[in-house]
Order: sequence, then structure tokens, then C-alpha cells
Amino acid sequence: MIIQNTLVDIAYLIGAVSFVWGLRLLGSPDTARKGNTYAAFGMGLGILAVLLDPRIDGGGNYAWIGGGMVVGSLIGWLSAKKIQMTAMPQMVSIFNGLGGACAAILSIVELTTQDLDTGGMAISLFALLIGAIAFTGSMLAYLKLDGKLKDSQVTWPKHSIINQVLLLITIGFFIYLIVVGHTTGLLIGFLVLSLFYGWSFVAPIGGADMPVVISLLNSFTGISAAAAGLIYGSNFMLVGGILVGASGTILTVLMCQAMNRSLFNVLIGGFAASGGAAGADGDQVAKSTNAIDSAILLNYSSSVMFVPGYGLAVAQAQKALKELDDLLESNGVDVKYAIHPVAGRMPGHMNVLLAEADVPYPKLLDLDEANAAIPSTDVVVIVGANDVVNPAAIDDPSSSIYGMPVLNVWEAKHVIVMKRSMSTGYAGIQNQLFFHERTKMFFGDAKDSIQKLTAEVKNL
Amino acid sequence: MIIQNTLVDIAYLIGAVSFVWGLRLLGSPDTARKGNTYAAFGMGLGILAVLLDPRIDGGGNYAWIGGGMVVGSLIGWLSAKKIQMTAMPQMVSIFNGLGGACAAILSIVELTTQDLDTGGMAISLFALLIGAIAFTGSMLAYLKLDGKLKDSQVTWPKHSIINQVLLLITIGFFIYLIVVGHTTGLLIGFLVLSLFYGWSFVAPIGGADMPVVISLLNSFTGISAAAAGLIYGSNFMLVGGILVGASGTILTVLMCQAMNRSLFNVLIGGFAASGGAAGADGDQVAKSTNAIDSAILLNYSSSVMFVPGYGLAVAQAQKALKELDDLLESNGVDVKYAIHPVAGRMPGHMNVLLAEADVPYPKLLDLDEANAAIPSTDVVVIVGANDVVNPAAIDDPSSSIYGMPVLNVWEAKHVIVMKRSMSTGYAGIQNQLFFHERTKMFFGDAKDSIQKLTAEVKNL
Amino acid sequence: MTQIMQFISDNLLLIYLLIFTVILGFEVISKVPTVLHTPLMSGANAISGVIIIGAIILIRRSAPDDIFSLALGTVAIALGMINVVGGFAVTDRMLEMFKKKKKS
Amino acid sequence: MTQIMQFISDNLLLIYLLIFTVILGFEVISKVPTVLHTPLMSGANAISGVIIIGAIILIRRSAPDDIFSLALGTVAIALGMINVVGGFAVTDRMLEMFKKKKKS
Amino acid sequence: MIIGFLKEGTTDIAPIVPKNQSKLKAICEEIWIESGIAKGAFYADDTFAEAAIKSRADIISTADVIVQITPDITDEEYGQAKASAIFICQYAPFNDENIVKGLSANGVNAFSLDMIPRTSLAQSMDVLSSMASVAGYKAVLSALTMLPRYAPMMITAAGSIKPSKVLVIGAGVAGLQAIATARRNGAVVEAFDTRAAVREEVQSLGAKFVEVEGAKDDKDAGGYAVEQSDEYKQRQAALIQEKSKAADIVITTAQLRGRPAPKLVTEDTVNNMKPGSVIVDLAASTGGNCALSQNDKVIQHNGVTIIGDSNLPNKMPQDASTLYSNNILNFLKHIVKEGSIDLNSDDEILSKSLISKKA
Amino acid sequence: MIIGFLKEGTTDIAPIVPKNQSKLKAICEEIWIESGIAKGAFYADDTFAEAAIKSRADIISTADVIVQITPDITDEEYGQAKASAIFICQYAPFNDENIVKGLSANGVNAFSLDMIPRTSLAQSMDVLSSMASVAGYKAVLSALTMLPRYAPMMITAAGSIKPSKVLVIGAGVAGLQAIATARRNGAVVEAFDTRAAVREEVQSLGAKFVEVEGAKDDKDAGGYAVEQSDEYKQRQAALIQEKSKAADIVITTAQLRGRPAPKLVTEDTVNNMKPGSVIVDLAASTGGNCALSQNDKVIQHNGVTIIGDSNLPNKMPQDASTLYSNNILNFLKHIVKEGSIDLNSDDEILSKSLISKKA
Ligand SMILES: NC(=O)c1ccc[n+]([C@@H]2O[C@H](COP(=O)([O-])OP(=O)(O)OC[C@H]3O[C@@H](n4cnc5c(N)ncnc54)[C@H](OP(=O)(O)O)[C@@H]3O)[C@@H](O)[C@H]2O)c1
Ligand SMILES: NC(=O)c1ccc[n+]([C@@H]2O[C@H](COP(=O)([O-])OP(=O)(O)OC[C@H]3O[C@@H](n4cnc5c(N)ncnc54)[C@H](OP(=O)(O)O)[C@@H]3O)[C@@H](O)[C@H]2O)c1
Ligand SMILES: NC(=O)c1ccc[n+]([C@@H]2O[C@H](COP(=O)([O-])OP(=O)(O)OC[C@H]3O[C@@H](n4cnc5c(N)ncnc54)[C@H](O)[C@@H]3O)[C@@H](O)[C@H]2O)c1
Ligand SMILES: NC(=O)c1ccc[n+]([C@@H]2O[C@H](COP(=O)([O-])OP(=O)(O)OC[C@H]3O[C@@H](n4cnc5c(N)ncnc54)[C@H](O)[C@@H]3O)[C@@H](O)[C@H]2O)c1
Repeated sequence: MIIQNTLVDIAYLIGAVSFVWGLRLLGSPDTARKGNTYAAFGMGLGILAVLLDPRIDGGGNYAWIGGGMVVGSLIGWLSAKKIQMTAMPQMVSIFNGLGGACAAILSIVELTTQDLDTGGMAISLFALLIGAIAFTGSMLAYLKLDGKLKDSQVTWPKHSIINQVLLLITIGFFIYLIVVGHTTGLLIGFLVLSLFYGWSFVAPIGGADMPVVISLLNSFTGISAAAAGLIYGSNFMLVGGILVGASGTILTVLMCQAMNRSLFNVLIGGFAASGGAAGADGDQVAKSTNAIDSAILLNYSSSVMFVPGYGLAVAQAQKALKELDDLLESNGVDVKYAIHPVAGRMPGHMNVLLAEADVPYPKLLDLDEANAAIPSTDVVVIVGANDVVNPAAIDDPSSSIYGMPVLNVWEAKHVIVMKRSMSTGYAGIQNQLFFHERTKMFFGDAKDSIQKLTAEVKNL
Repeated sequence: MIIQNTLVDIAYLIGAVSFVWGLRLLGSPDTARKGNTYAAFGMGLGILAVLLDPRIDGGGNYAWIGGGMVVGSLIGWLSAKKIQMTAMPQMVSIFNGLGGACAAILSIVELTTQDLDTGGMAISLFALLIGAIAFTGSMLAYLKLDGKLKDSQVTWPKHSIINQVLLLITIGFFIYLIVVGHTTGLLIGFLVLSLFYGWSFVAPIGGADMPVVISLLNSFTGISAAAAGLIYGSNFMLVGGILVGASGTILTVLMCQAMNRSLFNVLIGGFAASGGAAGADGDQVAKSTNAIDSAILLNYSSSVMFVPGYGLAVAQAQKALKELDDLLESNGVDVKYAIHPVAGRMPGHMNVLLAEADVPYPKLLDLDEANAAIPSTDVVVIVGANDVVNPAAIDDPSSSIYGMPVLNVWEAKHVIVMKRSMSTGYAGIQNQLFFHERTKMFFGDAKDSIQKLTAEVKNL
Repeated sequence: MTQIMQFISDNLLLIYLLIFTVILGFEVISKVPTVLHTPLMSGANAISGVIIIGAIILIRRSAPDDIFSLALGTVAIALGMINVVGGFAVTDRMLEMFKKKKKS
Repeated sequence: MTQIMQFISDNLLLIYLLIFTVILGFEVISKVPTVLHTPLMSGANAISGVIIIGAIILIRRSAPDDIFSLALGTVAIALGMINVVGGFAVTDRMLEMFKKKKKS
Repeated sequence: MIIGFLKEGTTDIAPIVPKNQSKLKAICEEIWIESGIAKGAFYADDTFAEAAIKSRADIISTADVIVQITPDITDEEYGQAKASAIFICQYAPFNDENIVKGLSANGVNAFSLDMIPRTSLAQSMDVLSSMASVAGYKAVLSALTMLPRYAPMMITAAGSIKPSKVLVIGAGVAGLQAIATARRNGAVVEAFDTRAAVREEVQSLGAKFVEVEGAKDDKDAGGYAVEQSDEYKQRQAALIQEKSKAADIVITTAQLRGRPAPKLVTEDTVNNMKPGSVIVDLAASTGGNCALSQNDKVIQHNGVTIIGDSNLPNKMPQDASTLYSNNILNFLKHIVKEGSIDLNSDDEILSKSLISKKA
Repeated sequence: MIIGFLKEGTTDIAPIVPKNQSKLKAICEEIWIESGIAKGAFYADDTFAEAAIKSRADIISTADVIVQITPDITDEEYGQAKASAIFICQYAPFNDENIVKGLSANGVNAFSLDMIPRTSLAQSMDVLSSMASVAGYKAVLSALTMLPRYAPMMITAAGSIKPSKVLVIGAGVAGLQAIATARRNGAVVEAFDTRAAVREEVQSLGAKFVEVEGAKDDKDAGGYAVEQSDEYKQRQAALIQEKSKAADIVITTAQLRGRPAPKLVTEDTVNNMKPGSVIVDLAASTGGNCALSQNDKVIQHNGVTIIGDSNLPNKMPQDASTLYSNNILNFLKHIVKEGSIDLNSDDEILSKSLISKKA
């Protein structure tokens, strides 16, 4: 018996270490997949251990367990497999909500069926609260992300004040329950209040901020799992939960940083701040990107075309560009340059620059060659060009450049535009390309941006 | 009382966290100093806590404690202050040995005065063994590093076999003591054996490998401290010791990697392998360096001079060099290029290359300007040049280039030579510069080396 | 106060473990590229499904006739399992794009 | 065997802590530039001076007339203190060269 | 439609090159050329397989569109052409208003390629741009060939040579190309222009921009420079003198459309330059930016070589012909719609370049 | 010691430039120069403040050391010199063995600068190197000036221009400099040489090395090329013909010391080249690498321009003079010890370049 106990304990231990290691590997593109597998392995080991743990006495009830597991596994597996790539964040949100619900249910059962001391009760109530918030919050986040609910449909006037009041009430209730003790009625009231607070908490946060919210709610679920670990005396749950709680929190902060916002801003700012997308023209919004994401896009693609323009010359970024080219080539990416005949400010301007950077001539495509190659190009990176990639030349007869041949970059799979702002080029006309669905803007001085990009590609 | 207990416990806890945080910060040049301070703070807190811990009952004996602490602090402080930069590794070795000795003494007292159960005895004996090995091993490492003892003075024939036998005997003795129990005599015997083994263990390892050995012994000390932590039931000691044990082990492995050797090779290989310095001419040995160390040297210096030669042209490294230049300049380093009139293979060869990389003309110094500037230059980096920096032109009348003016690079504070091997240049003559005390060789293709260097500078 | 203090002193080892785990959680994540944010969140979410362990314990120790606990517990298991299985599977799918190309 | 097993089960939390500390120790060091090897070793060495805590405990709990323990303990304290104070001081000196220049 | 190309005595640039024949055929029925039309560009008659070789008189009297580089056609010949015939040349009407009057009086339908607006859309037909670009390139090569010094810095066993200094005055299309070419050759380049927008363009080529304060606003001049105030001109003169003294090569490209070129390099300035230095004056045909330069002549003054040449593309006839012929092709492709040219179109390019129309 | 510098009719290169006067003064008492000595290099007589202007006759009869670029001194004049007088010129004794015989017969003490060994140490005195370097640079500029095409690639609104191709035959000092200069100007460069060591050097300048298999070993030839086998020559000819056809510019620098230059570019090859292409033959003075080239003449053959010029440094007289005069200065500094020259020294540089000594 003692041996089996110990084996179970060791299995838990290995499971916990697998969590740590898995999370660690998840942090780098090369090993992320392996990390996920490790974590899943750890989870499997933990489940096996708890099923075999001889120290748990009671009915066994393996049929119930088996039933629940089979149903849950099937649903989880199938939904994960058939979900579309773009809908994955929503899926994660649902999953997270279910985890929260699971914690809440356990707490309720615990609170209603077990005889707990004050500490145990406090912890159970805490798990209930947090789990319930995670549940409704995640569900609302899912609905918003999936476009099933609009921000405006779920907000009330003065929502943030309402939330603050709600929070106070909830905390008060929580303390009351601990100090005074609970009845089933009170418990249900507390559950409902928690569920409602979760919903209300997420309601005023802008749809674009949902990923941050999901990450935050995820760390909530982690904390509730840790709390449940305390209830059940399971170090494994405790460690797993705390890990998720800690890394989830850090991740939330990192995500906010990546969006150039503070967590506070996201949580309190509501919609107001969430409209701060990079560039907008009327109701059109240009999507912006950054060095790390662009780096991964470029590095894991098989063909890249640079489209240099006058901005390359202004930024004197030609050598930096060549360096990026070399790096990508050495990683097996096929790199070409598309030279538009009037790019720059004098005939052959781009040629002069690229020759200075020693770009071999065969890599330079002229207009016709480039337009032929673009549809099969994975990523077109426009470096400080504007007029020469303006679709108005093709589809807007009122444009002053209508009829000029341009590079049809929008036919590529992805377009990244490097420039400093949304301002116009030599011809002084707006460029619809920037709002194209496949286009992402990479704002900043071209040389700067390229160097950052290069650094990130090196880090991959 | 309970409050004081808890405060003491919290102090320990904060101390332990300070250790972790301190070690973490020690891992990056920018924060290393702060990290050391944090760790020291943690130690201070721990000492304070143990002095105040109300749970320890006994005589108090604060006079003894105070005396020991004052004496130890004074000696430690003074020796740390007056030691010369170059002798610091030796100092660390001594310090480490004393830590080991401390552990050994504690174990002896524990074993002789306390009534221990098997587990406690095993742990105490283990701490004694490891502490004693760390003590004599560190002392020998110090003596070797300091040149007080030559490798040959402390090795016997078949030393590695002797060591293996010794190890077996020691382990046997250890098990015997645990199983059968100990007397004072046996204990003394075990102590002597342990001390002797520590010495013998280090004896056959080459002097050049001493830093690795010190690091290893350091992790031994850490482990013995952790073991002592178990004896005294101090989580603080346990955590501190384990941290040192773990990070010391990793560090040892990293140090071996940096030397391109395996730990096994270092420990077993003895001298044989330690002669593998990079390049040797007769009994002269050229010191080699690597990207990270060169990066720090360059980044933290205030003036750098590049000396390009034919190798720069062969490697086509001019643009990589310019990039490094830009990076260093942006970090506040003053960068110049010294162009020797006959560098390369045609008149103006270096000019052509550097113009291609767009190095501004004012950065190019000709022979006279360069020689005037070299004595006040922190680091001269020679990129694939050879004949033009050969001191034989000045001090070896028998040399075929005697009388040719060369760049007197050896007058700079540091010289880094980038080339692929120790082979000669156009004139086919050996270059004493490579064996100069201020010279370090950075082997590899120039472009490669420069790019690695740039990457490391960016990481700083 | 004393109670809390007592609690701390009693569970010191647990607190050490908690704090070290938190540090480890921070440390392990602190330098993650933006593109990995979502997969990482997803992976962490799957791990947060450890709550399933609690559900299993709950059922295992319940009396076979305690239908309330068993029913709720089974629902909890199902929910938790969706979180775990779905979570790891979805993460894996997200990470498919990072299959390393062989460097040429 | 059972004894060891029992030991493991009894000290589970301690073992968790140990393992997590080891991982933390690895994690924290794993990407250190070569030049920092020596300072890091030196800093770690200073930390290994925590053994001094044991020496203090030893003396504090010894009877005032247990000269054997007291004398040896005091020697141990002195040695440990040299390790601690000297270690941190020497590390600090080594690290002086890393005083960050202000970027211009 | 028959498109005829006339040879011209004064230039080696050809209005048509062999590789454009088939593209032209896509918009017209026949191509008629004079014998030896592209001899100067190193293309023999037999390389024009898709064109018919005709006499000058035949072409003038029969072709619907008659193309030449610069107008070398007598009034009499205009008379012999078909009434609907369309002439395409560079008439440079801004230099002499009588040209347009004369053409109109003769009832000639004439497009002047140098009147094409300088917009992004029209750049493929803009002969001024393409030829200026050639001129800027060639100006540097000519200067370097005459210069008794190295352009790049050279640190050699036989001594260190400082890089040459090149001063480019007027950084339009020609000036920019000159800057790029000089920089390529390793010279240190400074450039100067009155238009403020040029600063960034100069710097984008890695050269230093020399600025005179107080230039007039030229936003509405369509890319052309405007006359400057007297005070400005004085400051400018002083600066140019100072910079020229230090320069090894001075390349001037400053033109004012329809007016004599500004005299930017005075005799005094030349006298102060280093012996052996070279001046290339691309504005020589409109009077020159240098007081001493003589059009189409290379002269020596106090050891300074002054190349007055507004027709440098002629020294690079093959590629210049390719570019020029492409410009013409693009222009024709733009104005010919379904086999004919609508002279009444309100297309900006067509209407601006159509300088004379049969009433 | 008086050092005298003689002017020469055939070159603009000066053996002394003003900035070297004071350095020379450090090793001699007086510097005597002929009037107009550096006129071709754009230095007037009055820039030589530390030298005395003397007649040719005075210099020859009085100076201890007499320096000239190439020997333009009659036997009679040798006779008028002091018995101990030392002459320094480029005598090119390897081209004609009678030269040394004649000098010795006249009892002249003569150093020939072209006999200085080509070692690292002597490079600062090596006029062959410094002048070859100038020639290689100027060869490219001359070719580009004559070329009717652009050198660099240009993708412009008026069409895309392919980069010119340059073939450099013989990648010695001149060839390498030509490669560098052509690459700077944006041309695509291929180079060819018989010496295997050159491959890496060519590649180090970013050009492509064209190889013919089976070249003879030349390790012991002191940096000079050796004659090759007939079979090799055939393969070489075929390759050169193929590469020349595609080339816009061919620059030949292949020389064999003391023998006529190898005929590498045949008439047939020239006939196959594109009209408008340019050949620069730096070996023209020793017969030329091109069968058709004429020394010191620019000729046209089937539309191909052939520049035969072995004296291109003369077209860049100022910097060439600076380098040449530095070479002479360095040589004098090397051989003059405490105010005199020991003709019996066994110094390698001195003994190898001393081609005639008074018995
Ligand atoms: N080639 C010729 O001969 C010639 C001559 C004269 C005129 N042009 C005309 O010039 C235009 C050329 O087209 P183009 O696409 O090359 O240029 P463009 O349309 O002028 O656009 C250049 C873009 O570069 C961006 N930029 C400027 N500095 C930058 C920097 N440091 N970093 C990043 N981006 C920077 C600017 O946007 P931000 O300000 O937002 O950064 C600008 O929109 C055409 O309209 C052409 O007709 C050509
Ligand atoms: N300038 C001229 O006009 C001219 C003409 C002819 C001859 N020379 C002679 O050439 C010599 C020039 O001196 P120098 O110092 O420039 O060159 P050098 O003495 O020839 O030395 C060049 C060094 O570069 C190293 N190297 C080669 N390829 C490399 C690569 N890819 N990466 C890193 N290192 C590489 C080689 O060492 P490893 O093999 O160990 O890497 C070699 O020792 C002088 O002796 C000079 O007299 C000059
Ligand atoms: N949209 C297009 O695609 C396109 C095409 C061709 C030209 N352009 C624009 O038109 C501009 C004019 O071109 P250009 O080269 O034919 O001009 P240009 O030949 O008329 O003049 C050459 C340059 O000399 C300058 N200049 C005039 N007077 C001067 C003075 N006193 N001092 C100094 N400089 C003086 C002008 O500013 C101009 O830059 C170009 O810079 C270009 O931006 C645009
Ligand atoms: N030590 C020094 O510092 C120093 C100084 C000057 C020259 N050198 C060496 O001496 C070498 C010769 O210099 P040079 O330029 O005066 O040589 P050169 O003028 O005698 O010949 C020019 C080049 O033509 C090549 N050549 C000869 N016959 C050929 C053929 N049939 N086909 C193709 N190529 C042929 C030669 O190999 C040589 O590279 C240089 O390459 C250089 O390495 C060394």
C-alpha cells in the first residue's frame, strides 16, 4: 500500500514537473509543440494517479467517472478538431469557462456536503467565486469575440460604476458567508451573484481586448484550481493551478504591453480606449503589426518579395534590408525585390540603392516580372513605397494616377507595409491598399523596423 | 512569541526569495551588480533572523557568535578589497574552501555531540564528506591557480586510477558508518579520508581547468549547506544551498561548453586535454576568445579601432563590419578604421571595400594617424590582417619585412585578432603578435565572427 | 492575527512552494514572442483543467448513493475533461504552423 | 525500500520544494554570457555561505560550558563569515566593470 | 495608320529601336523608317525587319504620324504632309513662343514631348526625365575622365589620396543621377538646389545638402524651379564660390524653363578653383550656369576644364535611344485609341502636349 | 648631395610634387628641378619653393642623383654627368637587353625603378604597382565614357536597362583595380587570369572568376605570369571568345615581362562582339593583348571601339605624379644612408634595381 501511495505521489510529482517544463517549452516557437505535449502528458499522469490513488476511500464510482470522462473527452476533442483556425480564441474562451464552471460546481458540492473548518470554507467560497466569474466572463468573451453579441448590447449606462458597486457587494457577501456561515439559500445567492459579476465585469470591455480578458480569466481559473487543490489536499492541483495563475497573469500583462496599453486601461477603459487602432480612414481601420509577428510570418514562409520605395531611400535602409534578405535566404526563404519603374525620386533610384547594398541583379524583378510572381508570393513587404502600390491606379478612374501600371501586391497572400504613418506619397493620394484585408501596417522608420524585424528573425 | 516566530520565518522567506532574485539578476551584465546586492541582502536578513529566532533554545552565547562574526567579516572584507583583479578567481576558491570547511566542522560537532537517527546521521556524514572535499579541493585549486603549485608537483603515476579507488573506499566507509555507526576515531578517519580525497580529486586536473573545478566545488559547498539545512531544519539554508548546488552545476557545464569541452573530459582527462589551447608555436600559446567576451569588451570600451586586411576581403565581411561599427557607435563607442597602405592585394583594396560598406571617409586613418591613435585605443580588432600588423617588421632584422612600417597594434590596451587559423599571410612569415600578452585570437571566418559578435553586443 | 501568523508558521513549506512556483511561472513565461501569446494562453488554459483531479476525487470518495454529489461531480468531470482535452488539442493545432522547416 | 518510500511520502512537500528550487536554479542561470561566469560563480559561492546560519544555530543552542561546540562553532562562524562577506565583496568588485555607460 | 520615323543630322539618338517594332505594330499598320535611322545607336537597317525603309520625302508625304527627336523639318516639308498628319517632336516651345505661332500658322498638328506634364502617370513618356537621367550619369563620367585625380580615397603604399569632392548644383533628375553616380565612384558629394523638397531627396542618396536660407516657395510650379530674390542670389553666389573652391568637380544642372539658365558659377569662382578641376555645365544650351562655359565645347580656363554640354545623352546613344524610343512608344500607346488619335480629347497628357492643331 | 629632377617631353607625370620637397630636403642638401617639371600635373614652378630651378644641362652636369620618369637622356648627356652621378629612371631592361649593356659601356650608375623586387617591404617604392593601379582605374572610366550604354542596371519608367558586362583579362594590380572600379559603377564583372592565386583575390572584390583548367604552376615566378602550354592557350582562346561576345567592355592587362604580350583577343573575337562595345588594351605598348589594338590609338572596328593605351596614368597626371613622386621619395629614403648611396650594399632592393654600375 505504501509503495502504491508513493508511486502515486511520484506520478503527481512528475506531472507537476511536466507542467513546468511544458510551459517553459511553450515559450519558444521551436519547442512550443513539444511543450504542449509535455503538459498534456503531465495531465494524463495526474489523472492516472488520482484514479489509482489508494488513499482515497469511498464508493469508487468508476462508472460515473468513466462516463463523465468519455463524454467530456469526446466533446473536447471534436470541437477542437473541427473549429476553424480563426475561431480558436473563442474556443479557448469556452474551454476556460467550462474549467471555471467545474471549479464552481466542486466548491458547491464541497460546501454543501462536507463539514469544513473556517479555512476550508473560505477557500471553497473563494474557488466558487473565482470559478463562477471565470465561467460567465469567459462565455461573454466568447460571444463577443465570435460576433454573437455586440459591445453595445451588453453595456448599461455607468457600467463601470455598477461594476465597482457589484464588486463591493460580492466581497461583502463573501466575508459575511465566512464569518456568519452559509445556508444553501445563501450559497445559491452567492453563486448567482458571482455569475452575474463575471458577466458584468467583462461586458464593458471592448471586443478587441477580449484576448487579454480571456488570458486574465484563464489565470482566474488557474487560481480556483489551486484553491481546490488546497481543499482536496492535492499538491498537484495546487502547483498546476498556481503555475497557470502566475503565468496567466504575466501573459496578460505581456499582451497588454504588446498592444501598448496598461492592464488597468483595458479593464477600466472599456470601449473608449479600444478604438485606438493604428490608422483609420473614416470607418476603415488599418491593421497594424509588429516586429515579432512579422518575423515569424517571414521566417516561416517560403517566398518573400520586398517592394522598395522612396521611403527606403529616405531611411537609408538598403543595407539593413539586404541583411534581412541574407538572413531569410539562409533560413530557406526565397527573397526577391520588385522594382517599380518610378519608385523613388529619380530614374533608377532603387537600383542605385540596392546596388549599394550589393543585392545581386538577378534578384531584382521589374514591373512585369514582379506582377507575374506576386500571386504565388507568400509575403510582400513594402518598404516605404506608396504610389507605386496604389490600387487606385487600376480601379479608380478618378484618381490622378489611374492608368499607371502598379505592382499588384494585394494579390499576394500577405502584405506588410512599412512606413512611418498613414500619410500619402509623392502623388498625394490616399492608398486603399493600407485597408486591404491582407494588409498589415508596420509603422516606424523603415530602417528601424527592418532592424527590429531582423533581430526577431534571429531570435526565432 | 508566535508573532516573532512568524516574523523570523517571513524574514527567512524573503531572504530565500532574494537569493533567487539575486542569482537571476546576476545572469545579465546590466543587472549583475544589483543581483549581488540582493543576494547579500538576503543573506543579511537570514543572519538577522537566525540571531533573533526565539525558537532556538540554549545558552545564547552571543559573545562567541559576535567574535566569530567580527573576525570573519574583517578577514573576508579586507582580503576582498586588497586582492588584485587578476587574482580574484583564486580568492573565490579560498572562500569556497572555507565554506566547505565550515560545513565539515558543523557536521563533526553535530555527529559527536548530538544523538542522531539514521537519517540525520546519514545527512551529517554526507555534509561532512562533501564539505571536506570542497575544502581541500578548493585549497589545491587556489594553489594551482596562483602558481604556488605546479601540476606536476601534485600528481602521481596512474593518478586517475588511484582516485577511482579512493572514491570507492570513501563511499564504502560512508556506508559502513551509516550502517554500523561511528566512533570518534572512525569519524576522524573519515574526515581525513574525505580531506585527502578532495585533494587527490583535484590534483590531476590541469591548471587551466581550475575555474571549472572551482565552480564544481562551489556547487558541492552548496549541497553541503543544503544538507546542513536539513540537519538544522532550516528551509532557508536548504533553499540557499540547493540553489547554489543547482546553478553551480549548470554553471560548471556552461563553463565547459564555453571551453568546447565536456565536464567528463575536464574531470577525467587531466592535463592531457588541458594543453589544447587554440594555437601554439613551440612553447608559446595563443589565447583565444569568443563572441560573448569580445562583445562585452567592445561594448564597454570607449574607443575601438578596426584593422582590416586581406581576410576581410576574402570573407566579404565589410558590411557586417560596418553594422558592428554602427551598433557600437550607437552605444557610445568611438570607432575608427586603420588602413595600412599595403593591406589587401591591390592598392586601395581596403578603401574599395569600406566604401562599398559606406564607411565615412573621416573614420579611416592612414598608417601615421593610426599609429598615433593606437596607444589611447582600448581595443584594436584585427579583421583578417596579418603581415601589416607583424611586429617582426620592427624588431626582427632577419625578417623579410623588416623595415616596413606596420601598425603598432600591440600598443593598444587589448588586441583581438580575427582569422581562421594560425596560418601566415602573403609574406609567409609567422606573427609574434598572436602570442602577445594583450592579444586574444578570435578564430573563424571573419564575416561569421563579426556577425556573432554583433549578435552578442545586441544581447547585452 | 495570531491565527494567521500561526497559519503561516504551520504551512511554511507550502508557502515556500507557492512562492517558488509563482516565481517559476513568471520566469518561464517572461520572454515570449507575441505570436505565442495565444497558444501559450491556450496551453495554460488546458493546464488549468487540473481541476478535473478534484472532480475525480470528489466522485471517488462519494458514497455510491449520494446522487447529488455524483451527478454534479460527473458534470464537473465532463466540463473539466472538455477543458483538458479540447485545450491541449486546440493548442496543438495552433502550433502546427511552427513546425520547423529544415534549414537549407 | 518501504522506509525510503515512507520518507518520500512524509516529506512530499519538501521534495516538491527541492525539485522546484533546482529547476529555478537551472532556469535562472541557463543563458548567461561567458564573461559573467566568474562573477556568477563568485556570487553563488557567497550564497553557499548560508552554512553560517547553521553555525549560529549550533552556538546559540549550545550550553555555555560546552567549550568544544562553542570553539568549533566559532571557528565555523568565522570561516563562514569570510566566505559570505569576502564572497559578496569580491563579486561586487568583479562587477564594477559592468557599470552601465549612459547611451549617447 | 502609318507611323514614320525621321532621321536627324545632329543627334545619334534614334526615335525607334528594333525591340519596339512589334509593340508599335500593335497600334499601327505600318512603320516607316529612313535608312540609317538608328545607325548612331549601333543598330543597322537590317535589324528593323518589321519596318519599311522609305525616303524622307515618302515618309513626310504619306505617314499619319511623323516622329523625330528634335524638329528638323522645313515649313515646306510641313506643307507636303497630309492635312491630318501629326508630328511628334521636342519643340521646346517654352524657349521661343514663335515656334507655336509658326506651327499653328502652318496648320500643323504637333505634339511636343517636352510639354508632357510631369506627373507620376506620365513619367513613362517623359523624355525630359529619361534624357536628364542619362545626362546626369554621363556628366560624372565625363568629368572623371578629364579629372587628373582619383575619385575615391586610396590609402596605398605610395601614399594616401583624398577622395575627390563633387559639387552638384541643381538636384533635379539630372542632378540626382549625377549625385548617385559620383557617390558610386567614391567621391564626396555635396548638392545644392533652391527647391526645399530636394533636401530629403539629396540626403536619400547619401550626399550632403548645402542650403541657402530664404528660398522662395515653389509648391505650385509643378516641379520646376522659380526665380529667386536678389538677396537670395547673393547668398547663393557666396556659398557656391566657397564650395567650388574646395571642389574637384562641379556639375551644374540648374535650368529655368523658358528663361536663360541662372549664372551660378561666375568667372571669379572659376578663377578660384583648383587647377585641374572640372566643371560640367548641363545648362550650356540655355546660356549655361557657368559664366565661361560654351555650348558643345570643352575649354580650359586657368587650368580648369569646363565642359559645356547640354546633349550628353548623345554620348550614350544606344541606351538613350532605347529609353527615348520607349517614351515615344508609351506616348503613342497612350494617345492612340483604336487606331486613331483624338486631338480633341481632354486627357491631360494629350491636351498639354498638343501645342498646335489644325484649325 | 644634390638631387636633380629632369623634365620629359612624353609624359605629364612629374617625378616630384611640391609636398615632397621638404621630405627630400631631409636626405639631401639641394633639390634642382627643370622649369615646368610638374606643369602637366597642374603644379606651377612657383609651388616649388624649396627647390632651385636650373637648366637641364646644369642639372646633368652637377647633380649627384638625377631622376627622371623614363630615360630620355642621350649618351652624350651621360658623358657630361659627374662620374659618381647616379641616374634613377624606369629603364625597362627586361624589354631590351642592350639597354643595360649600353649603360654599362658608358659607365653609368643607374637604378631602374621597374626592377625593384615586388615584396611587401618594397611596395612603397614600386612604381609598377602604383601606376598599374592608376591605369586599371582609368581604363574603366575611359571605357565607360566611350560605351554607348549605361554601366549599372536601371529599372525606370522609360524601360529597364540591363547592367553592362565587363570582362577583365589579367587580374594583376591593374586588373584588380579595374574590377573594383567597374563593380563600383554597377557593372557585372568577370575576370580571368592564368595565375591560380588570383581566384580568391578576384572573388574578394565581388567579381566572378572565369577559370581555364590546366594552368601552369607559377609559384616561383615572383608574382609574374609564366608562358602557358598550347593546349591551354586554345581552351583559353575559346573561353575568351565566348565571354567577350557577351561583354560590353573588355579590359586586357595581361603582360609577360620581357616578352610580347599574349594575343588573347583575336580579330575573330572582336568581330563577334556587340557593336558599341569597348576594348581597353593596357598591354598595347608590348604588342597588345588584342590583335587589332594599336598603341596610343583609339580605333573603331566593326562598331567596336578599341583603346590601345599603356600609358593611362598620363591621363590622371596629378594623382599619378603624387604616387610616383612618393615612390621615388621612398626609394631614395631607402638607399640614401647618411647622405650617400652605397652602390655595393647587399640590400635586396638596392642590388636588384641597380642595373649598371661604373666599373
Ligand atoms: N522615379 C522617378 O524618377 C520619380 C521622380 C519624381 C517623382 N517620382 C514619383 O515618386 C513616387 C514614387 O513612389 P514611391 O512608392 O517610391 O514613393 P512615394 O509614393 O513617394 O511614397 C513613399 C512613402 O515612403 C514613406 N516614407 C518616407 N520616409 C520613410 C522612412 N524614413 N521610413 C519609412 N517610410 C518612409 C512615406 O510614408 P510615411 O511618411 O508615412 O512614412 C511615403 O508614403 C511616384 O509617385 C513617382 O511618380 C518618381
Ligand atoms: N595592397 C597591395 O597592393 C598588395 C598587393 C600584393 C600583395 N600585397 C601583400 O599582401 C599583404 C597584405 O597584408 P594583410 O595583412 O592585409 O593580409 P595578409 O598578411 O595576407 O593576411 C591575411 C590574413 O587574413 C586571414 N584570412 C583569410 N581569409 C579569411 C577569412 N575568410 N576570414 C578571416 N580571416 C581570413 C588569413 O589568415 P587565416 O588563413 O588564418 O584565416 C591571413 O593570415 C602584405 O604582405 C602585402 O605586401 C599587397
Ligand atoms: N512626377 C514625376 O514622376 C516626375 C518626373 C520628372 C520630374 N519630376 C519632378 O520635376 C522636377 C524638375 O525636374 P528637372 O530635373 O527636369 O528640372 P530642371 O531641369 O528644370 O532643373 C534642374 C534643377 O535645377 C534646380 N534649379 C533651378 N534654378 C536653380 C538655382 N538658381 N540654383 C540652384 N538650383 C536651381 C531646379 O530646382 C531643379 O531641381 C524634378 O526634381 C522632379 O521631382 C517629377
Ligand atoms: N608584394 C607586393 O606587395 C606586390 C606588389 C606589386 C605586385 N605584386 C604581385 O605581383 C603580381 C603581378 O603584378 P602586375 O599587375 O604588375 O602583373 P603584370 O602586369 O605582369 O600582369 C598582369 C596580369 O596579367 C596576367 N597574365 C599574364 N599572362 C596572361 C594570360 N595569358 N592570360 C591571362 N592573364 C595573364 C598575370 O598573371 C597578371 O596577373 C601581382 O598580382 C601582385 O600579386 C606584389
